[in-house]
Amino acid sequence: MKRVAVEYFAVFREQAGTAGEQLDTEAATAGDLFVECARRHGFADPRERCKVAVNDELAPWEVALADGDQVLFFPPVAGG
Amino acid sequence: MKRVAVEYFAVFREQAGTAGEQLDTEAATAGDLFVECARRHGFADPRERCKVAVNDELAPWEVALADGDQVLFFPPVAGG
Amino acid sequence: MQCRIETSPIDPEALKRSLGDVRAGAFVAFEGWVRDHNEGRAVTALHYEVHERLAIREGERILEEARARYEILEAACHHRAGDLALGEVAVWVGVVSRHRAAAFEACRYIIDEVKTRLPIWKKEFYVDGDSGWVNCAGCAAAHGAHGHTHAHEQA
Amino acid sequence: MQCRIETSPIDPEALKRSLGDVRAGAFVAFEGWVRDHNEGRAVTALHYEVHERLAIREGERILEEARARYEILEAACHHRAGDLALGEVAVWVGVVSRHRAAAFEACRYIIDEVKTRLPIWKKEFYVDGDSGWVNCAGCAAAHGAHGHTHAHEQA
Repeated sequence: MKRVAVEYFAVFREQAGTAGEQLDTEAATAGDLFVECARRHGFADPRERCKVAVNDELAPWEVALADGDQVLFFPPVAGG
Repeated sequence: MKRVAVEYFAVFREQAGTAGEQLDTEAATAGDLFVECARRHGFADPRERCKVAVNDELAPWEVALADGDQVLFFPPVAGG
Repeated sequence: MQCRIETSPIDPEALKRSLGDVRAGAFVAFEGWVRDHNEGRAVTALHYEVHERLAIREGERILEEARARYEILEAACHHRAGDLALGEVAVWVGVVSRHRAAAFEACRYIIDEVKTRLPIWKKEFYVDGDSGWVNCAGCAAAHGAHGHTHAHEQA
Repeated sequence: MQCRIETSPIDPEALKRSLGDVRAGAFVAFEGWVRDHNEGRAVTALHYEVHERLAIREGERILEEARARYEILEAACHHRAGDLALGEVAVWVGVVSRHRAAAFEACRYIIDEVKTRLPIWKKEFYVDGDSGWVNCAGCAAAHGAHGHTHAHEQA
């Protein structure tokens, strides 16, 4: 069990009803944690279209999580 | 024999030493007249890279000339 | 090679001057403007949410990629954050080069990548008082009420 | 769809505003700038000779061709005539469209055609006091003294 800080952006923040939370999780990777959070908050966007940043760097979904990590979940982007 | 008004632009004007002249010519087409003028003034640019306007309209070299026509000879362009 | 996130109106002429270079013969700029409609709905305003630090980092990576791929002298990208009105400049990309082909190609590359890679989200406000996050496919489920089931239409 | 020949400095922001359209989501501009060198020679100034009436007519024909080929809302082209200093804008092309692909493609089409079809001639003044008409291949013979024997290099 590890504790991570999760932040949500745009539609994820609205659906979660919060900009961020501290989570105790068994998730091994960022991808596993996303599935967990998406189920809990009802995120509809498929993971392939979303992005994750761990400790301020964009990261692949397979990245292993460590205790104390900061995890940012980005819904599909729409710049320009 | 017909009389036409010829105008020269840019390097043609400099090589001819005049912006225009009245010419009495036997030339049947604009292309024939160009060959005549190019020989007389020493124009070096090949006709394929030059353009002609007759009576204020760009025209093909094969256009027939009539008495009183106004003929503009354009050396290769370099806009932009 | 600068990417910046702006909270006040973008000044294209000032940005262009910052790219000036006497070796440059060609300048190409792209501007994304807030349109009065999107996907058939009348739009009154936009809000851009931006993760500024990561957006700048990814934007400058894109600019360096453009410099490696095309023969350009300078390039920059500025994107708005916050609330925008109709007609405002949402994003500006400028490229200078010796010859025009490189400037056109690099400018197109940069805006294409910026639109798909920067952590920026767009919320549209509609004339009927409704609003919604614009996020292409996937929003049909997330925003079923908006009926965004067709291919996403973007400038 | 306006083409104009300007004898005083071009004001890109004013021209852009004249193309404004609330339906437009994309704006692409090209500017040709007077460079400090050409074909390896240091340039100090330029003079453009223009046959204004035919240049405008041919320029507006090109703009209409662009409108027929690409999904654009508006386009304009303004070209300088007379004496220009280093760094000045020699030509400006602006295109607005709903989506960016059309604006990029139309802008590129317009400047490519303008450079080869408008009756405009460029005389360069060099740092050594010499000058010459820039006219690509063919000028090797016409301007042998300038040694313009290599492929012509233009922005």
